[in-house]
Amino acid sequence: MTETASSTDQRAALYAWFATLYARELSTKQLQAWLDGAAEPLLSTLEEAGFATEIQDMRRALDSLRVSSAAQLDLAADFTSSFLLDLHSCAAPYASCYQGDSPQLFGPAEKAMRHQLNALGLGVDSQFAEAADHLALQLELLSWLATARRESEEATHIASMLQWLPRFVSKAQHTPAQLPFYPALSRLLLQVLQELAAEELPHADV
Amino acid sequence: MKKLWHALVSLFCRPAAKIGLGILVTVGFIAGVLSWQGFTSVMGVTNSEEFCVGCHTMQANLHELKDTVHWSNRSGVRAKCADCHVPHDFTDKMARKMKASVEVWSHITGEISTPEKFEENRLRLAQNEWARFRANGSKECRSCHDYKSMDFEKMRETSREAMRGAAQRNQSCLDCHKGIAHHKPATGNSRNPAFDGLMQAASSVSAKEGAVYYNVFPRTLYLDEALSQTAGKLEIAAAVKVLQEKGDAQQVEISAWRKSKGFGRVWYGHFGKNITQATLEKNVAQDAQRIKVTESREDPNTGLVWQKTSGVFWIKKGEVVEKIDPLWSVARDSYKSSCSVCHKQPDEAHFDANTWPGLFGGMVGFTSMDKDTQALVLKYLQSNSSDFKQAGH
Amino acid sequence: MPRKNPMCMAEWKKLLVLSFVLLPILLVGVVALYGFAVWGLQLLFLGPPGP
Amino acid sequence: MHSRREFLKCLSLTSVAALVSPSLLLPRTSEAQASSTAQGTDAWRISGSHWGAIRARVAGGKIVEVKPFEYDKYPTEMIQGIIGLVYSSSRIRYPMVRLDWLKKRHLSDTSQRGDNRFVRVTWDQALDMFYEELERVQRDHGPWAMHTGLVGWRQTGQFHSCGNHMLRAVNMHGHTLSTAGDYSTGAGQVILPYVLGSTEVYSQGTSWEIILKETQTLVFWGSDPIKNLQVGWNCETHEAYAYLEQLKHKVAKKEIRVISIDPVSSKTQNYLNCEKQYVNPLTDVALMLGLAHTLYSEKLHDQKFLDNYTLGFEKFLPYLLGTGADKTPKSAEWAARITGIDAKRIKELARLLAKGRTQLIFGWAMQRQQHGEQPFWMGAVLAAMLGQIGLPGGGISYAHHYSSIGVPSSGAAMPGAFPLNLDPGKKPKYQSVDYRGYSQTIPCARAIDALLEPGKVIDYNGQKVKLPPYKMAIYCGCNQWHRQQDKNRMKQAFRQLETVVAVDFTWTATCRFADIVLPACTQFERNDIDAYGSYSGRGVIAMQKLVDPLFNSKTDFEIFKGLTRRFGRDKEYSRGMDEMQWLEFLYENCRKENSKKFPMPPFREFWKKGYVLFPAGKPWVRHADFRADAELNALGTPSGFIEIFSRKIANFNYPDCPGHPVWMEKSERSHGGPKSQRYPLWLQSAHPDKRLHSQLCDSEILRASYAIQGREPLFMSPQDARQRGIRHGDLVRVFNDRGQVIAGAHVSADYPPGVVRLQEGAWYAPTGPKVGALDTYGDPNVLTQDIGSSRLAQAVSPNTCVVQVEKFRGTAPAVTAFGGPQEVLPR
Repeated sequence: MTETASSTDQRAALYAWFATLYARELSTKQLQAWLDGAAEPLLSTLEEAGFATEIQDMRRALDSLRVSSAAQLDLAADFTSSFLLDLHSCAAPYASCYQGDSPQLFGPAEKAMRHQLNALGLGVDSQFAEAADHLALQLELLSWLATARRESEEATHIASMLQWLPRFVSKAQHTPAQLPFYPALSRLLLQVLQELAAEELPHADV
Repeated sequence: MKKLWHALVSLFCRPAAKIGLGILVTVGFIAGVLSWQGFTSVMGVTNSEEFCVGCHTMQANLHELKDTVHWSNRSGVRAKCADCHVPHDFTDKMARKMKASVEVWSHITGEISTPEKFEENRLRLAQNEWARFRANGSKECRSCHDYKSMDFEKMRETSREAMRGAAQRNQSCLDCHKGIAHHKPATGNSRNPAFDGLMQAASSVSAKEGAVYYNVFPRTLYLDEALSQTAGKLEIAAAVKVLQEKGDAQQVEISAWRKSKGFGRVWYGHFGKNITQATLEKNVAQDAQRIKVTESREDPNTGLVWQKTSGVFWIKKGEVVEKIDPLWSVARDSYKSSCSVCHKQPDEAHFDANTWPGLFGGMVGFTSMDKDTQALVLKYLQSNSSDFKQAGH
Repeated sequence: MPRKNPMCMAEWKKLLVLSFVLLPILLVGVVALYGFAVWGLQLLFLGPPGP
Repeated sequence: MHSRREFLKCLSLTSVAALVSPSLLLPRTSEAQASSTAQGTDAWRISGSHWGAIRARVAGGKIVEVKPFEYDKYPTEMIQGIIGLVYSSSRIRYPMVRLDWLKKRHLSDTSQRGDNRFVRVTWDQALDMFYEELERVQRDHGPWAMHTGLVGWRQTGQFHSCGNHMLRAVNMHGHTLSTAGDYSTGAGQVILPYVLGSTEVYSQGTSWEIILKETQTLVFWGSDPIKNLQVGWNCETHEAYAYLEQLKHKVAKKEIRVISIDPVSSKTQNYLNCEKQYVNPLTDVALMLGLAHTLYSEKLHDQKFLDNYTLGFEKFLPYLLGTGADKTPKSAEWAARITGIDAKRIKELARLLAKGRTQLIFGWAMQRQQHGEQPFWMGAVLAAMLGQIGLPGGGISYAHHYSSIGVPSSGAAMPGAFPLNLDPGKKPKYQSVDYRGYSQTIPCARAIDALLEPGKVIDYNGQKVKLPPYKMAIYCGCNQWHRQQDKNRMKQAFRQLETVVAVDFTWTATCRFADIVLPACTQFERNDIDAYGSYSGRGVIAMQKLVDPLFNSKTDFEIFKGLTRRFGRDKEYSRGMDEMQWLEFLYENCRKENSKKFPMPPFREFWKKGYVLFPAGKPWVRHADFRADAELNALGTPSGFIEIFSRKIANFNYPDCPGHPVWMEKSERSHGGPKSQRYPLWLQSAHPDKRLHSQLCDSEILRASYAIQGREPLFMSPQDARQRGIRHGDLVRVFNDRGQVIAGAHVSADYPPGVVRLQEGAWYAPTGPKVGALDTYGDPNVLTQDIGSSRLAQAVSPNTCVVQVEKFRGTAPAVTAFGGPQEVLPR
């Protein structure tokens, strides 16, 4: 199956992987999978693909978690201090927070995103009580667009995300997070999206 | 006239000569069936909502009903006018239908033709219905809501015990649930209803001579047995010693303290404590014949001289109770609910008897206690203040 | 075809009047009377109907 | 670079798939749609707030516009901060627990508090931990160890009133430590019952209408109604402004003489364009004594009033005339030396007060200082000597700047609140009332002393109070880290606490210094009802929910219902009723009480319409009944009369509060007073103009209209600024022995030399957890002192505070106030 996977499916999976990481803290089970090397093939691929600095940072974080007595909590605290506090002290993962002079939650970007989801007949999981312009939802949308083979919409959305993502990522480098995991992840995301935007999206090879 | 009588007699009494008995009976039967059918239809029509609101005076009532659960609810069972207002038994129903002639009359005369007129009469009309429901134990309600079929466990915690008690006493629904289908009329009495029970208790107390009793509501003090000359006012929760009873009157002795500054009109229960017992008219307070002063002492907290006084007065019978506790329990409830709207109410014993009036007076404007409840609550706080409690604050 | 008997006709008329005019009036009248009587009794002696 | 662009081709799909959670996007099912349609309606709704009633337009599930309610003719611009408050980037979005506390619970390193990392938890986890802590503290220690932060200016709404929810729930579990008094009027509310027989500070006052008609000389003494009437305890009506507008016209036409006695030119003085009488800070009592001395020596006082309505003037007289122990006549000349006012002017002023009808209106700032009891007491003595107490347009008032006092009360009953107490007959789960000899109630302002000096016995209003070193504190809708003085001392004290729980909607400093943080929703995300006009009783207002609670926030009702569920008392807690049933219950009770005089529509009709208004009440004169018959309508003082000398207080033998009002030097004072050599400027921490205490400080729109370089403004005189090389707009460092803050200089001629102002309520924003850390935003309570006003009231004394100011040099650290917890120290 891996052999026949189309590049769109691969993109969809990669978006979903990012979305998972931005949506919630890693659970004990998920983290254990990471520590057991489940992400290794992916990380190696990305490393070889030229994102070595970021991958090394993530590996470094994983190594220190391996010796920590409360690895899950430590990483969860990093997640909280990276994304769950407020605009001033963390990298709030909302497009609205990077628009206008006095950014607020639920700004125009949130409205636009909600319209887009409605138009596509999509709704947000009610367990995920977040604004629609949350980064994880934007990535889920990319994943859905890729799966649905809507390349042009996918490209447009990447372009719109790239308007605020650089500021988000630079904020994410200066949060009180202790491990380099989330700062590196954010840099990785930005570069991946920039790569995809730079290259014309590959056509579905069906 | 006679002819008509004869005609009628012949109509009823002369046997049919030509028509067969069978046919007679059959026709009679058919006529009977049709008449009965017609009768019930008319009953049905006069029981319908359309008929009831046909007179525009009833439009508002229907509108009020529409806001209630009896009109629309999740189970789709709707109570119509007649379900509640017309008895379901034949006899009572017929009597009620005939009573409706009064309604027809009032419609013709326009007695309640405008909303304003209706509001004027709302209380009277409601009282008619309440009386009917009281008499028949809210029979109409209970044709749907039966105590026997109630699952008390499914009720709200607070309703549960109340409903259980009501079921045990087989109580009439309207005793508690007034104003559930239409607006409740404004009752003329804004007195704290908690006093009603106390007043009722007082009315049945037969006082023993020489015993001490407590006044449940501010009362007039009289100089004479005929209760004709006013002496002043006996304050809420004041203690009196009953000396004798004569007819409708009771002779009581009040022992108290008063300040020597002023006219000595205000009497207090304890030395140096501003807990009022009675206020007297100026001439009575100054009447050395009536008022006995037995002791004078200086209050160390103010430097004022207080006098121990006593006097004998008359009050109307049936206004005092044997124990103060029921009064305090009314006061405690009022205090706890009214004074915790903005903040946590202080403990009773947190202040002394003479500090409470200042604090209470400063805050009571925020509550909606009526004057008498205010007086009672203040007295409760003073009487249970740090001055009367041994334990620390 | 036998000729119609006038007597017969009169009896039929009476029967119909009795059955469809007087009987209903009587019925309503009697019930109304009963109703008024009960009401009157309630006012005077019985008080409002009980359970 | 080719390989980078081709990276996707090398990806193994299965390796990714294993690390991916199910998608958060679902085909639009009914469940997903429900929320979007419910929020999709475009509608105007009505709501209320401390800043007035509003109509808000909700479109696409978002509040997009807020305008004042039609009835409000003098709305405050503060309502423009409401949208920012709901969508503030400082919102707490999830329940959180401090990392070290999560690991070690009550044995955590508490010095990390305020500078530590949090972990998001679920509501169930958070409430479980909250409940386990209640259990632990009640079991291991007892009620003395549990402190429930007394609530002040919670969000409005009678049902969701957060303090009631906290206290009902926590007291259902066990007894707790109680507090007495409050931070606004602590000294006033204790002294005035001894003097005027009522707390006065929260009492309805003489109607403005009567003041406008009868008063010839009106004195605003340290009172700034134009600024402070913008906010109200319940939903504010702003009706008093109509009278102040008339007053302005009367001043212009010289029909009434209005004098503002204040060190600064207040907003009120500028609005009315009235006379100003400068007085040295904290010396009001000396000025009053000088006036009293003049009145007596020139026989301008009303001896008849003193004889008939007061007690103890003869015991006060030796002090006033200098025939007593201190041999110092409190003459105008004596007062001139202290107050900085010419003796001639003091005498003129005294004569003016005695001429014609004079109304004195006091503010609360004067009693928020060391010996804060004295100015309020001496004010009453001055008014008694003038003999106009109880006359229309005469006498003294202590609260005409508050919640539209002076607008006649309609007399209608206002809706009650969610019950704070347990239902009758119910007992808490833990019934222990063993306080181990500690006091069950402590003066609220001494809450920090209790942690630093456990077991200390202090005097308080004639009692002895033993301070308990409580172990756990719960703050609900209560910003303890705003209102308490001396933050560095507080920081030290907070380390003694094992567990701190904070319930709020925004990351206040109190939340940042907590262990368990629970996100409540704002008042605009729930349905409620409120009184419209705390004193005027103008009506009842519906607070219709504008949007659903954002993120993971919940109403206080749901939060504490969840807590009580953990010990099986949730049904008793809620009485089995939901939000709307409660609103109907509270409303219908109110309707019943009003049925005789003020007919109200049934609940549903009311809710649809959004408000009920009652007719205006009758004008009224404070103390008129007492003046009419002092015996029957005796005051609530021990004697029933105005007590110029209080034997009761004298018997307490407190050196800092003797039996009659006296002038006492302060522990620190500007203008030649103690410590003024080193710190020459008096810092006043007045109520803010565009906030309600600390509420709305996080509103960026409002802050943009007053902040200077993103910092709280420090108002100062041009002379002081020039002397220090400071220009308007510069960053400055304000400091004394207790702490240091950065602020933005606002140079204004409204301020005299030697006086600076930082408005209270500025959010605490230290650079780190270290005691003494620089405050980056400008919270005055970093600088104020945490001492009791006196042994009598033990109230706060923030206005007894001197500082020095210098231009800030170097790179100013970023403001840390408006955000969540953060780590500032490098690791």
